[in-house]
Amino acid sequence: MDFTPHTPEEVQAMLAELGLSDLRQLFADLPQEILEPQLRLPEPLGEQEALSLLRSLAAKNASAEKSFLGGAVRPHFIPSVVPALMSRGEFLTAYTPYQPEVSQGVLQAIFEYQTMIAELTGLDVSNASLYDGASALAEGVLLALRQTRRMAVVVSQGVHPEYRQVLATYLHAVGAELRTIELAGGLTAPAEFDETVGAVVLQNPNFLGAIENPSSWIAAAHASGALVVYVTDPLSLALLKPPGAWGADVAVGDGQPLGNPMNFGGPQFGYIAVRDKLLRQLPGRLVSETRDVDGRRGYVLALAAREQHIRRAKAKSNITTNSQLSALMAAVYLAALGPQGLADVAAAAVAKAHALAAQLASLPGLELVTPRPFFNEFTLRLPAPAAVVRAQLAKRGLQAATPVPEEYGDNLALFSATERHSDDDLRSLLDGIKEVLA
Amino acid sequence: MDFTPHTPEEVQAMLAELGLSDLRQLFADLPQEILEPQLRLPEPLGEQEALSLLRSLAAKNASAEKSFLGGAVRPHFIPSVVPALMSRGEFLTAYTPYQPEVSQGVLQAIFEYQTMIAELTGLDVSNASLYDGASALAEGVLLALRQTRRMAVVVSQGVHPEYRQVLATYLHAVGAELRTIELAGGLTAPAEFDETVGAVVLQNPNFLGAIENPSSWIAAAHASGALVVYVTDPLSLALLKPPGAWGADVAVGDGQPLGNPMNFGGPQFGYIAVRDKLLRQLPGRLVSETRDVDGRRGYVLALAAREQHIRRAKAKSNITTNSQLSALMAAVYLAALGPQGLADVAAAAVAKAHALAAQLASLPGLELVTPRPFFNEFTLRLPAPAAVVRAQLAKRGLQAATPVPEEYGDNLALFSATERHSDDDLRSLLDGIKEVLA
Amino acid sequence: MKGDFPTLFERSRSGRRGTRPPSVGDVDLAAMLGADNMRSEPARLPELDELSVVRHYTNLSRRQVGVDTSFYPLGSCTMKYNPRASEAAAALFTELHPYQDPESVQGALQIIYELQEYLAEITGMDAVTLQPAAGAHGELTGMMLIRAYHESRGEGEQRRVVLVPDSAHGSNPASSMMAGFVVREIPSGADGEVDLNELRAALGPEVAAIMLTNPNTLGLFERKILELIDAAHQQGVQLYYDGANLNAIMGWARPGDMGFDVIHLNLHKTFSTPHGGGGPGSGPVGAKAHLAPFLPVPTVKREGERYLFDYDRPQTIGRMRSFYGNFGVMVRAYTYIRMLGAAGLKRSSALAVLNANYLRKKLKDAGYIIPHDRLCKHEFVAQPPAGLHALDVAKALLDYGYHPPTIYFPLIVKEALMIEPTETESQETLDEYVTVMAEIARRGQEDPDWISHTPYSTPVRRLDEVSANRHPRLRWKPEE
Amino acid sequence: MKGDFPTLFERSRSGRRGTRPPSVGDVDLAAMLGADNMRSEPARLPELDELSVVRHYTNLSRRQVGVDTSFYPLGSCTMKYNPRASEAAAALFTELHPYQDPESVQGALQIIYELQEYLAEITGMDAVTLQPAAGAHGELTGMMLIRAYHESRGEGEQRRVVLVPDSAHGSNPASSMMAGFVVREIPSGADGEVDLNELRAALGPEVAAIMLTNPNTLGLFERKILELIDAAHQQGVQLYYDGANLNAIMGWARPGDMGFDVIHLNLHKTFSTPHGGGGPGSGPVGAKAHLAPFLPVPTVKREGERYLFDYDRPQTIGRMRSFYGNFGVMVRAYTYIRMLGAAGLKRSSALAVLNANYLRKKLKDAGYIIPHDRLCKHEFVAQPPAGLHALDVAKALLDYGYHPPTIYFPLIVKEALMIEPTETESQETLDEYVTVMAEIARRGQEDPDWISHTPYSTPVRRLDEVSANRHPRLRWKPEE
Ligand SMILES: Cc1ncc(COP(=O)(O)O)c(C=O)c1O
Ligand SMILES: Cc1ncc(COP(=O)(O)O)c(C=O)c1O
Repeated sequence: MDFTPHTPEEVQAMLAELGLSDLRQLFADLPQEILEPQLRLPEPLGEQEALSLLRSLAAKNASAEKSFLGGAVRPHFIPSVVPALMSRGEFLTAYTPYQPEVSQGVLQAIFEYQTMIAELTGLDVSNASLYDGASALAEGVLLALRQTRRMAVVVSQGVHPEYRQVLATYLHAVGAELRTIELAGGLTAPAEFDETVGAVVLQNPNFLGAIENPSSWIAAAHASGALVVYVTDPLSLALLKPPGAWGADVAVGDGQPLGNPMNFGGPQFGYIAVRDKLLRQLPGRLVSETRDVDGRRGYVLALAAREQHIRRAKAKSNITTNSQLSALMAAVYLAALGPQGLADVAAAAVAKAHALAAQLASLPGLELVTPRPFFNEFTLRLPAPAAVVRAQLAKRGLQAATPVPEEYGDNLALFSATERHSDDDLRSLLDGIKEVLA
Repeated sequence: MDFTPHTPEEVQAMLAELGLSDLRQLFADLPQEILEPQLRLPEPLGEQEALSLLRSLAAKNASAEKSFLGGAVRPHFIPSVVPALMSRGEFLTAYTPYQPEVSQGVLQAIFEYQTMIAELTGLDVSNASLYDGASALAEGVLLALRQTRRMAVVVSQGVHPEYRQVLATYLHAVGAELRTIELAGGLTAPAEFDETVGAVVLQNPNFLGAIENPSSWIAAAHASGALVVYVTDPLSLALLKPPGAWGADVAVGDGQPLGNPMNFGGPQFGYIAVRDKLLRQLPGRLVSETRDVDGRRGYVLALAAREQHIRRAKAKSNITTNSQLSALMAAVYLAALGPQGLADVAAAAVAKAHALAAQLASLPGLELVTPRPFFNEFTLRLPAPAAVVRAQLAKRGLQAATPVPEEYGDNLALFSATERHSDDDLRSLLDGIKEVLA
Repeated sequence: MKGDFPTLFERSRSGRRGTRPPSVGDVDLAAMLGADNMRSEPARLPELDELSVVRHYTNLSRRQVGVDTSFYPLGSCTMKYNPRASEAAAALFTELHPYQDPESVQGALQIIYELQEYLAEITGMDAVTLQPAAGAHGELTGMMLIRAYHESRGEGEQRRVVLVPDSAHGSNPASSMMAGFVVREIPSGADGEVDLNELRAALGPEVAAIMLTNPNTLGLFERKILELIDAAHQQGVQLYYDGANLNAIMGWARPGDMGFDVIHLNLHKTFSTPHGGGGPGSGPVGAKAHLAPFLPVPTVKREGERYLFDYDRPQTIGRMRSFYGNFGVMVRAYTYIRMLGAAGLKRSSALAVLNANYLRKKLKDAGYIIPHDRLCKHEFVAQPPAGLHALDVAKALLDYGYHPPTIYFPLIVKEALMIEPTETESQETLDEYVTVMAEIARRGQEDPDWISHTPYSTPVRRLDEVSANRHPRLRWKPEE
Repeated sequence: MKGDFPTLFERSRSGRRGTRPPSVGDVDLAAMLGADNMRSEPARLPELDELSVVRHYTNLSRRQVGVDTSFYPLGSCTMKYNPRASEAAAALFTELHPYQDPESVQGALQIIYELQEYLAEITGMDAVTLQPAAGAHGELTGMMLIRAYHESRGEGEQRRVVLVPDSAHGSNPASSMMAGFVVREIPSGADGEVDLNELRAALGPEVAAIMLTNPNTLGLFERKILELIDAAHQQGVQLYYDGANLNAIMGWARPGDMGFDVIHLNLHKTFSTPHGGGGPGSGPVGAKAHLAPFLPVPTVKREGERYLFDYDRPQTIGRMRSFYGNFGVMVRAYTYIRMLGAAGLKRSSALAVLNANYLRKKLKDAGYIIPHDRLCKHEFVAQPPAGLHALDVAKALLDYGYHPPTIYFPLIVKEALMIEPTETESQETLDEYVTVMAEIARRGQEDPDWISHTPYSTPVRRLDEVSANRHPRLRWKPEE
């Protein structure tokens, strides 16, 4: 099946209007030697058959809704209002709001999102979203390099390894240098920065879960004229001191924990917020409040001169399509919870994670590697490779023990808990791990 | 939790406006002896806990999405557009469209629904919906009695037994007499009607699945001055001659097969359609096209003088709330499929049911009781009580073999198939039954 | 630039297809179904592509308001917020067939069983059926219970009269009639409550029942309710409670404790399931022990860990509906009750009453007339200031983005505006509404022409209902 | 009666609560987190009840149009119908964690694997990565592949220039820049196609790649494409295909067969996943075998019955995104491809092209100028009749309920109206649109004042973009 409305008669009538008689004639200007390849694709399916196929594929996956996996994506509870509102066709099927008069819905929602991200991060301005946390980090660093006109970057090993990989890819392309500072005892080691360094990057809580004290890094970075790019889980900002308050210049991270499903890692969205002085360097879309000719308040895309469609090869980024709907889901989520609700979610996650850590670390052969204090994730050393343990747990219907790359040590695994876990869930994991390690 | 917005301060301020200081004072005019009972209900749950509870209850049910059960409810495939559109808050959370200027959405959708039901049944007018097929039958019969001013009803045993039970309950209340004519060889036996009979009721295809030839009944009914109430599955009308064409006066039935989930038997909706001359007797809501003061087309509730809120004890029915959203789901379903799509669904159901009947009837000990031709349901005699077979099949994850009441014979079971069944599904049932009967 | 909004039929094009069911290949339908039984021409359903269907209904919905779009203080209808959590819950139970083996639907039966119990507890009744599909259906069921009860005592022929206050909802007399009774109206007193003397005078051996709602449709609690019920019971008269107004008193008082013998509830009002543009709802009926034998079958009972259908009620009135009622609506109400618990229900009623009284006070200050100006419950009736009509006030409200109150009901108050704000509306919503009501009153009095032509900004303006009733066009037909 | 629409922050009331997470009881957060690490005051998020949230976003959506509400012929964006079936499919895969044991996500990996294969087949490429999150991200990835390829041949330092036609989308030069290249623009010829002589002249050992889209942004198929690519390849130059316009040629021609070395696709355009108000999308990249070693890791491979992540690509450019890309978007595109099959894709492109040519012809008849009036593909560029501005035509269309075309792009046509009707629009929609365009042209020429003040009927009218750029207000702040 396809979704075209045309009846055979209509096709003929429309062709006739063009003086044609056959759809093939519409492709007469294509080189004949490459025309009409036979595509080898499976036979078409009606909706019913397609959805049964997809259901059978879905049945080949185990749900991770109770997973203890972590690393920038986690199974938080999503209030029912979030998908109900975001599935409205007007939000789902609109394009980028280039025509503001008929796009106030999306525009105002972005404006409100920008405000919430600024509030959470304690910084001045947020854009409308980026792809994910990793590409947001890369954009944040490029921004800092543009601003400082320097070409070296220092990153703490505490930053998510996949984020650092993405950063390395982006930096290699523009010929910038990336230096990594290893963790010491699970925390970012003190460092000094020379005047080639334009951006200094740390993550807090770091990849192993530990809460860092970023003051000295930030002071050192600023002393050398570098800007600080601060990677953080936005949910942690319900309780923890925000990047702006620590003195960071740029905050980035992945928004999944805010009302977005895990989606096997995508879509989700990257957020970025900066101090006012960096506004003109900020990549991506921005919405500003303004007035219409009748004096009514309204919203428009603003400062487009930074963007690719105006500035082309001199744009601040190539980003066009971003992750708008995912970001709006976060806005609805934040609106539904409010500050107290968000703090409650974070507190529940912290409490469950701490309870889980205490229980797991008490098992023989397991060692808590993350120094305290930690937030809602922590790292354990296992008596066996984490991937093996994870696979064994998965056979028991338990999704846990994210393998931590070897650069951090042997047999390390990341665990996390959220407000979605009951005490029974924690117990099941404990029993499962005992069994697997027995 | 509850869904009230009031902060404690607001409650106090609002009370103060009334000269009060405590919510209890709002109930000062209630008899003190019954005030503030302690309700023993489970502790309140947040949304997350409530939904996990409901999920755990849902897990205690087996899905019937591939069921072969029948009897006015069946697992048809519902195109994704139907729930997507019907879940829009404006449709979901509106009341009866008493204010037409802001209710054109629901009003026009009803007008279109009325038109589609009239088309399907081959009759002149449909109302906006009734509760279900059974109560629609009762209303249809009461209508016929009002019109004919007679007090006896003849019903074929081919009418769904639960429908006949509901009819009996309604008729008992108004003191009308109900006579039942037994099936002969699975078909409605010929009958003559005396002049006390105001309504004659048959179902086609009948409860055992057989397609009846209603001509002689209808002729006999009309000869005696009775009106014919014709019960039918609306999906069958995609292929079969409609009640209007056979000469029936009133058509009723359950709309579930048209785009409504099975919902464990409710909600669904009852439809009713009549000839023009019966319009003023028709129960329930009606929408008419009209014009606004600027000459624009619009829709309003019409002929409300038949209804309870105007006519009170002389109303044509007490119905107030009906099954509007379920009826609109049917309208969206019909719009999404169109006449050809609907005919394809019906043809697929027929073909699958006939294939299934052939396969099952070939098993030793199973006998096809429904005479041919039949539509998408048929009745088999089993070598054991149907409830036992059904339970045994259910243990194997197969939902089939609806027990047919003893009045129709011993060990009878109703089977049905729909376009949703694959050949594999049919095979599983065949294997399951073989096992169970072995 | 508003024009006529095309119907599906006008959007139809011959041969156009939407979603396609699985093809069945070559089947000889005439052979399977009998050629004479077949339809001679297809039903003239609209022929549309999928995008047209989506656009049609999306845009229709944009010509519609609901609780989700606006304040909707429609008296007697309890238009409160319908939680999306309840929708999510209901979606978990759609694929169940009513004739499944009961062992395969234990979760569903548990919900039915527990909801029966919760509703009995909330209302103070002994037994509950969830079978009725809506409030009026519940009324009919309840009145049949009373009928069966009197019949069982040999008084069936004698007790044919039902007393109904003149303030009652139309479905009350209509249901009584359908249950085979004769209706007699009882006038309300000057205080808006049932006149106890009139009622006493009307009681007698021919009276089967009294139907009441309490608080009544004026939003007033019938203060003499205990006395009234006592007087009726002494005469062998049964008391029916119309639960449409239960949102006023959950956790504060129970109809059962007042002495009512049978009640219905509207799950789509009090228990916050959505109204869906007019349905489906659910109208459970609760009965005291002496009426329980007559309840429709089946109900659900519990034996140990298992839940079973209970058909064992030899005196049953029979069946009121196929299967077990509107199960999907029950799931929503069940979810709602589990979320709120006793405390949440009680608080909801208190705040519904607070909102109504606050609005009553503020509207009075704004110049509206409150014919019964005392403590109300979840709703109250107001009248527009001198010279204005309820209809015009209602239409003017549309231009300000509000759904109007119920108008011209109850019938005993002229120009009635029946206002039920519900507990899910905030103080500032009420304040803004009062500001608009005040402006409408002022402007309407200054400029009668303006108000009599409102609304101006809606998708259509005032519609010709007279011609719709004289020459109804109840289905689309192609232009001749 | 339109007023300002309040923000969430203005609707907020201190202490108001919406949905409540499970309570954790007494926990000493300061002890667990370190008092110095804690936030000193809560983030000033709005405090709202749930109904207010629902109403806010419901009403915001009613101030928004989309494909679901109206014809949306936005050139270069392929605003076709987004099937609801694909949404239903995606909802089946939301609860998967990217770090799950691969054995527990075999269904998801199968989808990734098969989608890689389908896209390779549709485009004629050898290997596909689904990692990029959008078209521009795909461009960056693709250009990095080219960079890595030249580096691997020791030409990395030398080949720094990318040639981009002046009609190209802005993301093309921007992506080249981010991939470390220098961009040189190639002028289009009078016929709207790349000027082959200019291009030949621009080729040389410093040129790394040419980025093209074909059909180009004028909707014209580059007829000399084989010659052009041949010339470039002879100079060691790589050819990049911007797949934003693939909806024109699915099943009719493959970029791989034309000779392109690397391409990106926009699943949210060609494969009909919704745009979501600006994203998320998905921008898979396909490469010929010589570029495959450089693709980002991981991709998914198949071994017997099992699907595995493939990290074995030692020359990889690295990672472009965390995890595996926008999987939810992939599921939608996969569902779409499975529903349409080869025949459906081919028919869709043919009808997209038919619709565009029909509209081109009709708009010309209606007085619009078609600067390149020949057979177009899925879109074309028009200009308003003399004296009218593209912007004014766009704004006037809003009053008639249409979303305007893309305007002022491509930059090489003055007053460009770039119109892409897509295949899911019907003949009568196109006819009605032409009628309106004709009326706008006539009325606009007669009454310049009218058109320059359009729109009149939208929730807000023309907005002050100048002040928004001079004094941007990018977040809500309480009134001082
Ligand atoms: C007071 C009263 N009683 C009974 C009913 C009937 O309930 P339902 O609409 O659910 O049939 C209503 C609702 O309209 C009502 O307001
Ligand atoms: C021609 C062209 N190329 C590239 C892009 C960029 O794609 P995306 O928006 O998915 O990043 C677009 C879309 O805006 C486009 O139209």
